[in-house]
Amino acid sequence: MFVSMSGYSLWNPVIWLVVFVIMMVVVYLFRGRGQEQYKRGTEQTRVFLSGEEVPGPEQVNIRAHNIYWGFFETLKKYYQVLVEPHTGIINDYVIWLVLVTALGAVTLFLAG
Amino acid sequence: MRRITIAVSLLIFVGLLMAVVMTVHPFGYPPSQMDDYIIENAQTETGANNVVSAVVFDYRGFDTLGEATILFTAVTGVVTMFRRKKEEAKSDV
Amino acid sequence: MSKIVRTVANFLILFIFTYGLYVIMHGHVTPGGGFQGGAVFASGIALLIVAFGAKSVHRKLKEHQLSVLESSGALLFIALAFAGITTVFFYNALVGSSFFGNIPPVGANPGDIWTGGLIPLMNVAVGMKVIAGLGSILLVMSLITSGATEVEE
Amino acid sequence: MIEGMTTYVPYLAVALLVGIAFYIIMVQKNLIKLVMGISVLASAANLFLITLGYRAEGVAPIYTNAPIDTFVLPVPQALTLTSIVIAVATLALMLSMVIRVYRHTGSIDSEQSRIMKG
Amino acid sequence: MSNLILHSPILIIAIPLLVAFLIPLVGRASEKARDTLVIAALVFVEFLVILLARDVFVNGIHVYTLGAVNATLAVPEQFIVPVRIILEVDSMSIFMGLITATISLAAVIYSIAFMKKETGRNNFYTLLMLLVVGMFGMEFTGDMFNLFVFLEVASIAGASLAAFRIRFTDSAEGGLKYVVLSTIAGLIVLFAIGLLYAQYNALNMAAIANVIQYTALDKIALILLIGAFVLKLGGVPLHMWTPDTYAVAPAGITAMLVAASQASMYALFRTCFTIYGGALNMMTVGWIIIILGILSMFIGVTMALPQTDVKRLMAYHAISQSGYMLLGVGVGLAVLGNPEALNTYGITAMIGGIFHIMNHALYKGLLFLTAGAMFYVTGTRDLNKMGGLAHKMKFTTVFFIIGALSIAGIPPFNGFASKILIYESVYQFSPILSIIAMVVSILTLASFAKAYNSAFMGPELPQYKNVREVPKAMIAGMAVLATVIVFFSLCPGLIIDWLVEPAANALVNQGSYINAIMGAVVP
Repeated sequence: MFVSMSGYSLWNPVIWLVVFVIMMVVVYLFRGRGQEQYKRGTEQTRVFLSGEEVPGPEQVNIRAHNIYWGFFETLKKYYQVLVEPHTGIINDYVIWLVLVTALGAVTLFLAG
Repeated sequence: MRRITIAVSLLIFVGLLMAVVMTVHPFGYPPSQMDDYIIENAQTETGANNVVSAVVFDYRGFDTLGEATILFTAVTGVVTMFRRKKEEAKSDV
Repeated sequence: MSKIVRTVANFLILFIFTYGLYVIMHGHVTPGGGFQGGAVFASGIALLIVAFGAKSVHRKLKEHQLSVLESSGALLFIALAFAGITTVFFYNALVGSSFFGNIPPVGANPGDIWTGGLIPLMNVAVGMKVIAGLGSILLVMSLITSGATEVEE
Repeated sequence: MIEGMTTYVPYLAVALLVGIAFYIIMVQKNLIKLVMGISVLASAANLFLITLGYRAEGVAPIYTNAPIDTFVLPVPQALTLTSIVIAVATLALMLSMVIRVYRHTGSIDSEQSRIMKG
Repeated sequence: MSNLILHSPILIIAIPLLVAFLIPLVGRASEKARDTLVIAALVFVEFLVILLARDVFVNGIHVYTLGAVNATLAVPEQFIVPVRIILEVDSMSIFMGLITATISLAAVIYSIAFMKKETGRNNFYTLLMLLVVGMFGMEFTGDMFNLFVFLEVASIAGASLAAFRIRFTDSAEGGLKYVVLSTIAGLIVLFAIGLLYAQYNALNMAAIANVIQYTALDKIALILLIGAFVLKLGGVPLHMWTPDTYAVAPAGITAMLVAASQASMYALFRTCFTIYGGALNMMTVGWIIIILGILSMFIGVTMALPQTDVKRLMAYHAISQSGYMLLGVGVGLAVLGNPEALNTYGITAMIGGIFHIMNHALYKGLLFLTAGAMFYVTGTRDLNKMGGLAHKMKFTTVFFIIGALSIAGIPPFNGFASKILIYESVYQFSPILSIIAMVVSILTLASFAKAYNSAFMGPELPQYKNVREVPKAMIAGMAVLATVIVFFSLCPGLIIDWLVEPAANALVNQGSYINAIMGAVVP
């Protein structure tokens, strides 16, 4: 009921969950051996920015277009090639449709 | 580039289509086993003289229901496109 | 439109509507049927809109009336389809019965209106539906293109 | 070949109509013309269906005073009726959406009225 | 009860249709009555689908001949081909039917609250029921032209619903793109049907599959059908309408549009396997579908990464996930010719792909509903403007996490259960495809980490100080899908044995589908 056999291995979520719970317990035991004198809501938890006052939530919040900046910077060329066909014009969508159909027909007639 | 793509794809598409429709049965001599059955039995099974009506409403009546549904859908959609909007929603973009 | 057009439209509209209803009613005997007759009838509505303008037609004919007519036609159609559910959906239960149930002589015959079982009734239902549907499409489109910003549902 | 051409003229006309329709749809930036191209494509489909059902020297498949063996095929006529109504319905919906696009963006050019891309 | 089971295929299609015709009359009287009617109808349909599924899995293919003297009389006496429209429900059809029923129910429960602010709700529910009708008709019919008719029903209803919120400037554009491309695809399908009818003078799928010869006309018809259905299911490079349409549609409708695109995918598989499966060399067609699937996976996910509109991001992920299904089933199609390869890994790949259809419908539906919840409270789809929503929206956050982990293929969720089948079986077919699939899965996780971080994490933003959790009905709609996802995650073996494996076998086993119709013929 739980097991799903693929080609040469099996996947059983129950075993995975059991292992996961055991790992969580182990992690919790390690965590229990941490620092005792940590207190919430005292000086320890406040952000210290070398004396400057901490900026407000608007500045702290990370905007979506800043995430993975390096990734897009590295793949700039790929993305230029990729975004260029996405023109958003209906005519181009139909051109793609006819092109793919024609190429598929040619492939089917050549390869049988 | 765009022009070339259009020309090439359209030429291949229409050329293949023209080449292939030449292999359809000659115009005026269709294969007709299913239609012959309908022509022979439409009167006795549905009692309608008009065989096309018999096909539309009896043999393929479900298509006609779907067709009426499509007309209903389109009318609803057209009325939906031009229904009134809320006042406070007017400014929303 | 000019006075001539209005007069001719007033004169023609009766024949157009009558012919549309005739085509709907005789769909199972002669060429035609619910869709064709409904289209003829709706062309009469189009003539009215062209001759008298969308707004004056709209004063007499509201969309919600048409939508009620369309829904009732659709309901009648699907109810007729459900009529044969005791055997099979869309089963033509009326053939051989006393209501539209005559079976014409096989082969060429002059034709009989009292035949066809459910088919004439379905023609009527579809005719109602097509009249209302095309009529409301024409009305809404002409209203919108003649300056109205919105129509009530 | 020539009589072959004449026997296949309706099919070739269908293929030509399809080509014209797709050319209109692919090239015309005006949305109204694009919708016109789609209706040309629908006409091509209807012509194709009704062509398939023709029988040489055929008459309408109605029993009223007509010999049975000369009937054309009834099923393609029913299919054509259905597809005509479908074409009308989609045409109305597309035109109303074009009007709505024009109301919002002030243009019926498929490139200038475009908001979403990428 | 037996009568109910006998008539259930048509009742599943006809009851939502009846309700759709009733809504304009009922809605005028009372809103509450209309909502109750819609919910009750869909619950009853769900019950009927489950009933029919039990019957199909026990007794085999369910044939329903419309208008005949006897429902099981597919072919008239003393005749050789079927003349009437036949609904033929096998395991694959009922599998898709279960997906459609579940997603529609959840979407309707959600929309009851989500659409409160909109005008013209009568039309909304009418179109919604018609969309349900179109999907069910596509999945249950055994007739080519009837498939086209219901494809058009689904397309028109879906387009009207996508453009429903006319107060936004971009809604009409999304709807227009959808209806234009769907109409073109539908007309192409009509051409293909005409080509098949011209040769064999038959419209029934089984009758065509019985006599098909794979001539040049059949090849053209096949490629036309493939192009049209790939356009409808949003596979690269025909995917570009998908983000535009999914982004503007109301959230519940977007979830249902995903199910509608999967109905088109079902039509594609039905065409390739059931109608053309007899043709010996499906290798080429299988490779065409595999290549389309790989392109969909990779380009879809790489286009999803830079998106900042949350619904466009999810739409691109819908494209990339449908690539997995095309890949899995395409491998099965490519090896359809040689039985030992089919038995070693082909059938496993198909099971993975078909299981992924159901998983994708569930978690992508859930994700779109959560995106709608974000839009409901913030009034924007732009991830740049969101942030810190987790402080106020506990339930939505949990549902989003469930959906995101599931779509990224993280154990123990159901997305992983179907993806591992695809990975391991495709690896035996060709390792590079499997590796691409794993890379795509990693990029999916990255993309959803971005969406989660920028929408829910971070400090509480001042403009969202007075944000509350979304209404109960929306939470209920999301909870339905989340519960099903958790259940699927816990016992994938059960689902595979009960639902998925019969569906895969039904696709592969073309002869049984034909025999269900033509078996009674005495030549």
